[in-house]
Amino acid sequence: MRKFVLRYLIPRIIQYLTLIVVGITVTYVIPRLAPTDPVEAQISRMMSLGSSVDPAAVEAMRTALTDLYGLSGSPVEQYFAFWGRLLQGDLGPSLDNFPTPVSKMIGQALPYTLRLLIPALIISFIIGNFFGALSSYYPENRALNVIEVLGQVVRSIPYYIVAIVLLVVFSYFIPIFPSSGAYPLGTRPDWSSTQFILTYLEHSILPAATLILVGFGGWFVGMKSLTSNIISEDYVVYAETAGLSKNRILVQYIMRNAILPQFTALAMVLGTVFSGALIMEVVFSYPGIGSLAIRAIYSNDYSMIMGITIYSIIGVATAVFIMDLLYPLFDPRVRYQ
Amino acid sequence: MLRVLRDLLRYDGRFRLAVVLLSGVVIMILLSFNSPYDPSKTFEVPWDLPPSWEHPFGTTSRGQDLFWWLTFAVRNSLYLGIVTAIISRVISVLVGLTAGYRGGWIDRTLMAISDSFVVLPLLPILILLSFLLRESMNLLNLAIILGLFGWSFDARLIRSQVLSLRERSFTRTAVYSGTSVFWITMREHLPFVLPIVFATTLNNVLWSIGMEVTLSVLGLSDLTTPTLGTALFWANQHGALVAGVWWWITAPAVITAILFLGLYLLFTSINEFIDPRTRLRLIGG
Amino acid sequence: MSTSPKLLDVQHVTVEFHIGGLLGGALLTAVNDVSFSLESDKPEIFTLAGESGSGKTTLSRLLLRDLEPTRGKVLFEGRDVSTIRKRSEFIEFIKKVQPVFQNPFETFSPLRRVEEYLFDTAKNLGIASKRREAAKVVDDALRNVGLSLDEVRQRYPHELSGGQIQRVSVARALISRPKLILADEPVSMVDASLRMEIVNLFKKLRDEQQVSVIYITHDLATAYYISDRIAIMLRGYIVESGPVEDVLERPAHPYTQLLKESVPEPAPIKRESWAQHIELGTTEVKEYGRIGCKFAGRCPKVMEICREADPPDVQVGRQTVKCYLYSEHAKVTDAEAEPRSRVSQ
Amino acid sequence: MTLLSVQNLHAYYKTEAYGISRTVRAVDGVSFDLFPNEIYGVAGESSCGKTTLIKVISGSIRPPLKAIEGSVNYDFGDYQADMLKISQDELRKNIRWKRISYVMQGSMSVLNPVRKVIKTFQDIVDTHERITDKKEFLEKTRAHINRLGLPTDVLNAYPHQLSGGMRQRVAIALATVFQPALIIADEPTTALDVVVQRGVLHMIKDIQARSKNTVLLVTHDMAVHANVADRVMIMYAGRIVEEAPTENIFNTPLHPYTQHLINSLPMIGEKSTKVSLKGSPPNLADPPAGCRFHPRCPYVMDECRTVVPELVTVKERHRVACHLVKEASL
Repeated sequence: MRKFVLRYLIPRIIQYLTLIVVGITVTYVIPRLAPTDPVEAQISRMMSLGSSVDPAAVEAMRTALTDLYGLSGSPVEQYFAFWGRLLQGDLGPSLDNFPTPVSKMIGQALPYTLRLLIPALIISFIIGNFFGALSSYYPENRALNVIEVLGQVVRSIPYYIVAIVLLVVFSYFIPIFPSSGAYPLGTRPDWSSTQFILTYLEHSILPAATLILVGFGGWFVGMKSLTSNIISEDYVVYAETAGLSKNRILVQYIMRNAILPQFTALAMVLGTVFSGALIMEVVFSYPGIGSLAIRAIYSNDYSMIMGITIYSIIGVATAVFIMDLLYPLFDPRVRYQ
Repeated sequence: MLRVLRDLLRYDGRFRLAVVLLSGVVIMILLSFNSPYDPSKTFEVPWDLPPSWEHPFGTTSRGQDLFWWLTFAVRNSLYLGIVTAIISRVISVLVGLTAGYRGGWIDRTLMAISDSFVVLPLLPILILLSFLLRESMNLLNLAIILGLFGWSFDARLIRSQVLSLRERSFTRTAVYSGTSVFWITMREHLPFVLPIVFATTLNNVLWSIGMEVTLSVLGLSDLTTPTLGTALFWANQHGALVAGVWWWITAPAVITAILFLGLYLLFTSINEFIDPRTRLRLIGG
Repeated sequence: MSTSPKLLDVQHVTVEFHIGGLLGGALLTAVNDVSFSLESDKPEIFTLAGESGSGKTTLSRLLLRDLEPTRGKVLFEGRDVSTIRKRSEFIEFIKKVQPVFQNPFETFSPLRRVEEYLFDTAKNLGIASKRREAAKVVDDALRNVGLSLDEVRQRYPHELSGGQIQRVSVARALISRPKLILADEPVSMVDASLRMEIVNLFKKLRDEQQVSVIYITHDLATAYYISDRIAIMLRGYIVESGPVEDVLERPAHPYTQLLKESVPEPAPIKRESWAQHIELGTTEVKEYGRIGCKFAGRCPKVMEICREADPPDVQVGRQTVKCYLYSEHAKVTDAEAEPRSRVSQ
Repeated sequence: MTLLSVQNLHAYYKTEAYGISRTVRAVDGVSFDLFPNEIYGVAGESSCGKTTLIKVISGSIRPPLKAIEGSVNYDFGDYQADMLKISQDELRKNIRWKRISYVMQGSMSVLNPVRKVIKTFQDIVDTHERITDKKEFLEKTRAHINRLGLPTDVLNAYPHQLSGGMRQRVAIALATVFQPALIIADEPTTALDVVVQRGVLHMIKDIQARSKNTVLLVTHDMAVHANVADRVMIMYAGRIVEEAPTENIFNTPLHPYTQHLINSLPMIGEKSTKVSLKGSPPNLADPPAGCRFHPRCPYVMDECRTVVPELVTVKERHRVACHLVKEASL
């Protein structure tokens, strides 16, 4: 146990903290790279939108912004002040929906994103890996070869294009799915009504399909190349020589070993998958973090964008950390060093 | 070199398809230098015309000929992809080789940073960055930014390859032949690292073009430059689908898909060809 | 008595590896207080023999300055090799000390032609500056091992047999006319029909060109065939050393005895004795951690004292043995333990 | 009774990449018989075709390897099979492991790294004799392991927790769970230290002595054959050059290649000069005509360069393929 803590846990905790420090530092540095005074640029941008804002509110915003950018004091002081506020969970008010705190709005949007992202991730991981292994074990199978080509094509194309294609095909040319939102406009979310949940699911099918499709391609290709190496490993050849059934070999010998690096890969692609989910939400006007982000971009809500960035970093880092901690459950070589 | 091309054409279906797809793309790029229309001008042709002989891809709601406009878009997107790939290749090769060679704390530090870049959700960070730099966000700057963010995974791959090469006997043979570190890298290791650099270049080009599309769609890039991304942005702005101008969305999406697929196939087939294992098989090992 | 410094003088070297993570982990002593030396005026073939995990490969890396000892010194012609820092000093060093590696198919990059390594060596070590001069040097070296430049020109490693590559590898090592060659299992991966030509080559180098060879192997038969002196290693220690005839014909250490018995003879005459049951040791890791003699766990003549402290080096005839059986101390304990040992016999 | 009869077997590797096709004639006209209750040694250098031969006789032919001609017939008493014609299903049901088992080259890595050793036993036993009573299976396996001198706790270990020698012994235990008529052992001790090698070979000998089955022992190490095998076959460049009882092979070798293999081996206590053969083993994609050994043979004659020598029986159970011998006996 002590060995496990020292050799496995501590390096991972260090990596976790590094990740957060690097990410947060990047977000801290970025505004300082802007050639103009970000506060004034921000305010003039908001004014130019033409909304009549009363001077007191502008002043309040200016203070909030200066605070948010952490522009008082020397850079070092600013950096620590920035961290100080972060650790208190204070990301400031939204500029667009002043003064609702950014955290609260993100908190409301996050469940939509997660309810889509997590099942899609799990489903694509399972079927992608399954078919990937299958296709390298049965290289002659026609159907699997067709799936492989599809997987390769989808994998190489950006999320946005895949989403647009699905949208055009399935809600424009063949209108069988709703084209936008998580529920019809004007409905209020009511989680006790079966009716609502059904429409919610209906609205979620296309967005989820996009995520699953792209993810599927990635896992398929990755698994295929992993298994094609494992198939020639001695223990697989041995199991075949020993007459074990193909199914047992495929599951217990090939997949069981190939899946381990895929778990590691899962942690590594979380950030990318999350980014993909944001894009998909934009295409389908799905009310999650992605939609929050695009609204913030259009309305110049800087603090919201900052908040989303920071939350994303911490969220992804934590998810990766948790997956790292779970990894030894699957790999006895790490468990018993 | 010609023989290699001939062999690839003759024996690799993927390569043939890639050549066909990419020829189309190359022709478009060449045509852009001869365009009858200036892509920055609007309302030069009647708007919202469906595809016809005169306007192969139709015209947009902004009165632009979509085909000729897209020739510029493809050129610019590819330019962005290549610049990004070059910048990030330089960083990843430097970081990968250094970390792999020097080992110790340098390796640990570099890898901790690079792992962080691998895992971080890039899109929100890029949104933040583009948001703040929107005024000065031209194509080159975007390429530089993407380059600065796109090196990490490949650095990791290169490092692990160098680590294993360093342990192989022929590296030691070179050391005791008095060969300097520089020449060991160039002569002993580069032939093994090159396929990785090559394969990752593709991924990086595709990734950066995709990122540009994403950022443009969000309205975060220089919207006056024609790219595959800004094509989609303007189409969205004008509600192309709702208005029935479906070709405005379809054409850039299809061209993007062709470009991506073509590059992907090209690189996988060449990559298999330059893989040391294939080379060994060919020289009869 | 020679006044010039010894060619190689290994003084009480110990190499410890830290295995495990940043903070925890264990210390593994791969080489433990090893000393031996080679004279500069008397070329010889000195064998370091041992099984996997005996520390012989670590020791060879140490001698090649590939590793630094945790304690102790390696002196080459009187100079502590760990003080070699500058590149020019390193070049001077490898002009005199050259390695030959185990796996012929790994010695040269599969993607380069083998002759390139020979030309590189000639140029980098300042033997020849122009390509044409170098060609002469390279050809000479290759002829020295029974090949010629024409035979290997434009060849990739896989186009040559293991025996040929291994000879090219020796030729490369000979280009700078070194005084010492370190050959790490040079024939273990070479086919039997080609093995002896390489082994004989080392003999020829010693006899005709005054090159000393440190031959690292697990194969006692070839060791007996070519070497002058041998040191048997077990878990980081040299447990027995001396002239090869003495050590292998009349092994004194129980471990050497077991090793020698276990080597199957290429003749069906000793089938019965070879087939006698033997005790296989516990796992390797356990033997490394053992206090006292590392062989105590499977030694048929083990005594109390063996499990308590490292045995001393004792001179038995012409060989040096690290074993309590031959020490003064043992005679006392032996006397005490006599009844029991008699029973066990 | 003959357990296995191989007649005139040719097995080639055919590969094609980017228009370059190659045929490697790895086994080229091999005939021999295996009998019950013997340890039959196969010796030869790397790429002499011994591994290919094993693949064919164990029924593991898959592209690019192809059996071109010849026959491989088994007679297990209660069951006969032609290895070149048998279906995969039948092979799996009737032959694999129950009648022929295999100790692979590099057996260190034949165990699935993420499964405990007992699970591998379970997989194999369950495949051939459905396990109905888990407890009975466990007891039988423990008894089997103990009979072979292995500690019971290896069953609950993961492969990486065992030493190389222990893994090799586990592989042998796995190969003998069903008392097969034939055990094929391909270089079973190549990567092992001499002391461990000795232990592992003892184990193989013990098993054979107890169950009176046949062991096909393939190794390049002549010293191992001298101490373990009953009969030895020497292969060179895809063909058999000599086959005889171990005593004869070592005491009166007839083929120049065999003579060289034995005489060139150094021994402790004997310091006479040993030499290597000139040249290298031929490339099997383009083997020399006539006797394949002729470019390296010290006694080469004109005939050797053109005529392939036949494998003839010269003494009881002693066969050799050499023009020299044929002439001597005429």
